[in-house]
Amino acid sequence: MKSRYSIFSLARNALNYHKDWERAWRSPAPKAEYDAVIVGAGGHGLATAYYLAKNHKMTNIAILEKGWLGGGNTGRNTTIIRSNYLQDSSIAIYELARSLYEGLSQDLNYNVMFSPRGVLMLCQTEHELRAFKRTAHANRLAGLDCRMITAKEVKEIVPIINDDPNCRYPILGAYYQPRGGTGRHDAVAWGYARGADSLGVDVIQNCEVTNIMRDGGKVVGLETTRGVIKTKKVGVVTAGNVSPLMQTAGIRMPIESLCLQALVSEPIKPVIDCVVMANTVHGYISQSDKGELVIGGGTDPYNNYSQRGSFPSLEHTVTALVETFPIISRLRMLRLWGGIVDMTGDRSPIISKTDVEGLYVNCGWGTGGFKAIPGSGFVFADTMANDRPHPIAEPFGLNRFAEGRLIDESVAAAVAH
Amino acid sequence: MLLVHCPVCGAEGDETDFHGGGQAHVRRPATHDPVNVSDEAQRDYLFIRHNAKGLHFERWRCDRGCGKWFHAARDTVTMEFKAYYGITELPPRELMEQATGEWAGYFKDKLK
Amino acid sequence: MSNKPYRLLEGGSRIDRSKRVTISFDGRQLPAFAGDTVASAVMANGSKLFGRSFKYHRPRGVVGLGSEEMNALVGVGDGARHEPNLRATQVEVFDGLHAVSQNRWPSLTFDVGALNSRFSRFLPGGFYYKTFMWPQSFWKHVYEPLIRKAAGLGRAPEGRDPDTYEHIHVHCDVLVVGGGLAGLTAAKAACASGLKVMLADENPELGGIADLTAGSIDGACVGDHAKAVAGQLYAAENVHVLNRATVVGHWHHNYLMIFERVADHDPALLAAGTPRHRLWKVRAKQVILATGAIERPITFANNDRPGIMLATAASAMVERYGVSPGVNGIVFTNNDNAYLTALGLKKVGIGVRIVDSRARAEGSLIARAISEGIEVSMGSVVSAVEGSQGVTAARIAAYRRGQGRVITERKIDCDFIAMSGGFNPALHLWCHNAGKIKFDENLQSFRPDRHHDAMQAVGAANGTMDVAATLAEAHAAGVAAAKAANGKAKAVKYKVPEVKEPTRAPLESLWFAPATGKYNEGNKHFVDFQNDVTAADLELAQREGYESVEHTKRYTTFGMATDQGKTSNLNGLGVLAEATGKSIPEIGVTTFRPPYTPFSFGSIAGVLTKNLFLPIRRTPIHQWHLDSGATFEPIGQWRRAYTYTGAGETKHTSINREILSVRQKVGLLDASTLGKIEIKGPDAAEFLDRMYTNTFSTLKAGKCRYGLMMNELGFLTDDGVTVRLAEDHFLMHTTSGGADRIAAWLEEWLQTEWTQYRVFVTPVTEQWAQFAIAGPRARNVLAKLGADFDISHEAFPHMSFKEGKLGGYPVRVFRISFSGEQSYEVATPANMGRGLWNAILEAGQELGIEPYGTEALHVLRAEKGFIVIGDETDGTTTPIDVGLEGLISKKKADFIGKRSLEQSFLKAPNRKQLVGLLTEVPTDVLPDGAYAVRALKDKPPMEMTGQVTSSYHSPTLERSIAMALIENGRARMGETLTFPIDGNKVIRAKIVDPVFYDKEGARQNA
Amino acid sequence: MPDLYVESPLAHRNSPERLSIYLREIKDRGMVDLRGIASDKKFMAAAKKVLGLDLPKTPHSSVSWGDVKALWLSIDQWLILCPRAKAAELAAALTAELGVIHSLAVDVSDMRAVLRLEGEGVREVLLKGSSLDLLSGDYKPGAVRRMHYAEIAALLHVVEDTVFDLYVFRSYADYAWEFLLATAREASKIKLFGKQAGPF
Repeated sequence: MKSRYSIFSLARNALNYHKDWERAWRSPAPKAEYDAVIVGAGGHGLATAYYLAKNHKMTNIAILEKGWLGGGNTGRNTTIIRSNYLQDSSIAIYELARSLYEGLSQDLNYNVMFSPRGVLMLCQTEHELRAFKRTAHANRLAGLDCRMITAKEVKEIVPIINDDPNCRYPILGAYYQPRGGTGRHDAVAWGYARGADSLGVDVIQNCEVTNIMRDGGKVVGLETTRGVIKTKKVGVVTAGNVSPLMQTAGIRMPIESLCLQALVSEPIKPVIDCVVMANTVHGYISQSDKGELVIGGGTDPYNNYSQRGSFPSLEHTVTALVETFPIISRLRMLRLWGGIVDMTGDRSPIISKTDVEGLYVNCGWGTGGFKAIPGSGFVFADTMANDRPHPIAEPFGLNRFAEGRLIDESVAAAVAH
Repeated sequence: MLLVHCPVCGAEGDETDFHGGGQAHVRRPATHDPVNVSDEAQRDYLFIRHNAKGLHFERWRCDRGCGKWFHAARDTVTMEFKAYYGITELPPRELMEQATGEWAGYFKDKLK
Repeated sequence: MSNKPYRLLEGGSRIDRSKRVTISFDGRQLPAFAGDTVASAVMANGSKLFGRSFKYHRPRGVVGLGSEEMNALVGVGDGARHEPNLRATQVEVFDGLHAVSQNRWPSLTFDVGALNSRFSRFLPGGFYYKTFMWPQSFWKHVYEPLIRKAAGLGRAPEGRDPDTYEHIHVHCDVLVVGGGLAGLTAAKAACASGLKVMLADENPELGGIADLTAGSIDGACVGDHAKAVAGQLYAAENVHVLNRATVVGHWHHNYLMIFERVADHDPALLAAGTPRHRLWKVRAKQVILATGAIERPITFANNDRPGIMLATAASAMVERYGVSPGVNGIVFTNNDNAYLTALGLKKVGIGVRIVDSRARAEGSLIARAISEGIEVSMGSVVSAVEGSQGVTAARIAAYRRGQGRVITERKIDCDFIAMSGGFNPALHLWCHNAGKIKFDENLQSFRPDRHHDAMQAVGAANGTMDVAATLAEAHAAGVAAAKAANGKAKAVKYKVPEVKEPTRAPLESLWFAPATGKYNEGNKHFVDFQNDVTAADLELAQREGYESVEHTKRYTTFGMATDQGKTSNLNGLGVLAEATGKSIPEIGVTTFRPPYTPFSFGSIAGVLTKNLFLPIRRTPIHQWHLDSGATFEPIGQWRRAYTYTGAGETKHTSINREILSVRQKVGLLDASTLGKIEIKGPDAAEFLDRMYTNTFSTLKAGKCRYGLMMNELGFLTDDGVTVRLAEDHFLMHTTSGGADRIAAWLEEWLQTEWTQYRVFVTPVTEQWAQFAIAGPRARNVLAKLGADFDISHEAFPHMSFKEGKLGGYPVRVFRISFSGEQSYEVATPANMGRGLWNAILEAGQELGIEPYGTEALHVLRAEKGFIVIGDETDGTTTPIDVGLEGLISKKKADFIGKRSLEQSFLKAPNRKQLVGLLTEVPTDVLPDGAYAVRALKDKPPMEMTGQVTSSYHSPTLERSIAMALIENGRARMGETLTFPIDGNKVIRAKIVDPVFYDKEGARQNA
Repeated sequence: MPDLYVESPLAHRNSPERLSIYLREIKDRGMVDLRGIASDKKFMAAAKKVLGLDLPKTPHSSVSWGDVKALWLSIDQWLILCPRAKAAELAAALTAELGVIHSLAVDVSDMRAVLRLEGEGVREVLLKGSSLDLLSGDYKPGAVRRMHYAEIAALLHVVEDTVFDLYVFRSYADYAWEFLLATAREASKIKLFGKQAGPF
């Protein structure tokens, strides 16, 4: 067990110029065999490993990462946490995740800086207003803390918003989830890694899986760049790189890998204290504790494995946000970056057993995976440990695509008449 | 900002003048046999994608130009376009030979 | 504050001493000259303190030469024109410029936040991950607000930006990035080919640091040579030169963006309406990167004190602005270049000595320094600095390479230190476009590796530091680029110039200059100045397991300041390499992401603000609607009249009035936005059979039919009425929002799947203005207008079509009804729309005609139980769900979406079905989107059984009505549902048939 | 027969001032959208019979005969320009002449607004909204290109070296007009390439 982090340990270590801090996680060599192996040390994978060890007492397990842990989409997103979805199955998993986030710093003894500063989803057309009213009704009955607020209340919460009723897309109101917010993305990965490691999980970086080994219909091990590892249970959690890997097990995925980008401004003193999402114009914004405006938009419209995107989608997002928050016109873009997101046909994730015994897959989080990390890891660990879908994971099975049982959250997008 | 070339009208322009139409050569089973389409075949048609890392084959439309659909071979890592070809055509032979993964399987019969 | 004269009596190539201007800094009026920067102007007035650092609020001064500056950040301008975080080294002064320092309270010299510095021992890299966790609620309520307040550098402007911005697209054969010696030479060589060449440079003047470069070219000093070449390029017809223009990013296929600061330096330009910034979007056939190199600071104890700056920056202060960085200074270096700085300082009478970490070095500059009497301490380092808001003294100690701590120090009084740890090629753009890089032992830095086929790097950007080699390399690159861009380009032979330049001794890396104590015991050796990341922080991150350089970076925030690691990145890698015993390439390199330097969001938006943000589509009647008090509803990009609220009315009453006028008299609706597509060809009918769920091949010419379209998933996407104009010719109507989408959808299927069909599809939406005349007196309006065709019910029944003239206007008339009343949709060519509209109103006046808007339309159709795609459907709704299975052909073998309807979930027994709802209390109007529950509980969660899709007060029925999608609803007629509404209200409503009015359809057939 | 009231898309706009180019609406242009198979000799012959010209087969080109002009839009689509009064008649004549030949001719004279841009800096002004290489040899008089302009679809026709017609769908006419007012301002005038003064 690791020594705990606290204000006291910080003070104690300060006296000694911080020489005695122990490693947050070990750097173990892979063993020849594990009871289970998670492929992909992003947030979802690390959370899965942590909960396998913590909830299901599976400690002879490893998590393999081809690069550095948390280096994929976990460290590249805009850190928004919310659970205000429309479909019951979506609400269930995102709300599980959100509620786990509330106590995650204490659970992991690592400050993930979950900041329930509130999430506002602007309504800028009558149609959008109707759609969010519907979501609010559904969410309220599902037990979520949420409400619709007026344009005036929006202005009070976000004073820098353009409240001109004659602008192109005037603010008609907003959906408000006060308990949504943001977290520190890297800390989530690091906290889970440290937590899993302290429970005995081998977190192995710079180890790429090149082949899923099968015997008949069963998983028997993994070929990696650091040798063969035997195991009968494999959880693949590799986001945008899931298709090529699953293909080695003969499974074709309903996934396309696209580039999603985000950007930050130079740091400024606080101007916006909650998360604002403007879906009609495709932009969302929050301000980090460092003072940077964190801005995200939509994906590029074609497959991309390069983590380097194109500019038009960001240009649209920035243009929309300049119109929505006019003071940002004279602020400057500091950095932009891209991630490879794994999109399914219905834009909802896959948490599933597969036709190969012992092979499980958790992917398809697309543009919104960060907010789901604790819930996703929790139910995927349960699914792997018990070899049956956790009730919350069940709707997200691969079989839904053959049954037409889609979980489409983009329904509010339909516009007609 | 990709630079895209339309093999139909010869226009060359920014990706915003074009429309990416996803994976090429997806077979619509009902067109060929409307009666006998299994749930799995329908799923494959609607959802399963090659999602190749590297050489990939796609549909594009000259959206703001001549309005015609065409095919393109593109590397999804470097973003280089390798070839453009007609919407009813197969890719140039050397690209079919270079294809890997699921694409290699798809082109195997076509190369015969 | 010092009274020493920091402005030298002579010199300053950039300033015009005849033009005096006054600026203010933190409210203090300062004299300056035209050509100064805020940095030089403030320093000329004897101040070195510019701002406070991010975490510890340590006092900071100017470090750099230009865009790499990370410390001297200022806010410029007032109110809505305020711009925070500008690099003082880049801001050109003008009379009346207001600048303020940042991140300090209450003042720059006395900053309360500097307390953080006292406690810095408790705030190592990543400290916040280890604390602030208890109690759980404190992060949101206590800790985070404190942290947020402390962070953030400058403040945002107030109010809407009054200035303008714009974009421009340009294609060129060769784009040269950087107008230093290398860029100028390459551009000149490319220019000679006659091709289109662009040269972009981020500074006000071309030349880069040619003016600070030793040696001569064909007898002229390097600076003069550069000036001459620049003059030739300005004069060339085929070259476009951009000054104050930073290439911020390099994307796929040689797409680059240039951020031009057009008017920031001159308020007169802004006042005249010149765009403040212009964003150039350049597609270049070939790119030559001559982006130069950025000098490295040296990591030594308290190396962040104001007065410690890069050697080249010190030279520039003297040479360009005639400003002395101090009276008595130290040049601390590991390479020969800084000797030039020392010589320049000496020349203007500034006291200087050199501290060189190399044990031995021989070069002509070193020899000259010694011969001019400058004291040179080889094998030495600056081991500590004294002073807090400035430098008062330095300690110098003997040093051998790799030494961990120094033993004896001697104190030297000085008031500034010029440092040079070598140069890093500016690889940013190279890497943006996926260029590979490699570590170069001579430079002790990364440099470009494999050449991308359409991109070359030259000069210092390529690690070429000598003048002669730079000239040759840049010329060759210019010629090669021209040749590659156009095979017919003329090649220019290289005339080898006569170059004189100093011989140089090799640089020796110095990643960390030791102090007496070990660096993790209290000394602050800053690696990233702005973010206050020290060598000890980096080492701690390694020890704690954050081994990947990306982990170290994120854990400590090194390289993440507003300079994005320009000066800190490699030094950090060097410190990590020494701490771990690995080589720098083994440590790795962090990724360079656009932009090269920050650029304004305003420039990204360009002119697309306010009225131009996104287009609004106007119908031919738009102006009339405006003049008639309409409020508008956005439908896609269209604006449609929502209701016409007159004097003494509310929206609610005007909507009711409009509805009743249609039900009782006659109403007029602008339906011009409806999509219209002409479809013609021998296979047109069969094609439509594939696109619609129902059959169109059986439709008779002159007749109309309502059709449903699904996507391939089996979900409804559009609906509308299609007319058969002739055997092979149809006119399809789509929803307003669906017009473009459906036209593209039809084309796609024709071109990619059913290529054998001979069908042409021509969208004609905007050719026509189209109006619905609806109500029991509709036919009377037509009669009054005068039609040249038979309008009797018998000759022109419901769902039929006529073409002819109405009131003299050429029209197509469709007898179709979305209101359930007798109704004619009349289309006339758009330019005549306004004329016909007026004629109809005039003709209908005595019949009581009133225009009605989209809300009345929606209520009218809801009374009739007609669906609206997007209201009753949400992208997961099938035709069966909404009770339209009658419109799904049983006979057709194949149509879009047919097969998916067979999937088990789409046939599942408990799907939601469209029903009508009548509330128990007739005045209760169910809220849109309200959910019914299976069983009412005290509090959520409650299981839901369906939701309201449309809900209105019906003035016709004088009660509320609603449509809803309810699980298995059609089998539950008569059942009462419970809708718990926000605020503990519960509304109960009975399930009924969704057609509330005129179930037999007598009215539309009248 | 009463007088018919006719109103062009930009009839309510005044002639703009302080622009670096000359901008106005062309109100009297008739337009017919013609679809047909270019390789179908019967189609080409019938079209020629009515229009008096060979429909251009070269992409992005145009051909004139008298007061009729044919703009190439796609391999199976042309926009026929003619005096407005003649358009309906021309569309009807084409339909009649083409008969059973697979084709579609529609009078679309009211579907688009036509903006005339004239002046030395016209290409630079257009480049503020278009990513086409308008300075290249591809855009000589006669050239035709459909394009993404500002935030809308547009059709560009090079009439003379410094005279361009910009066709936009009618509902977007105001947007295009306002975009031009913003980008063609005298104060934002720019000249690409050519001799330049120094930076000051």
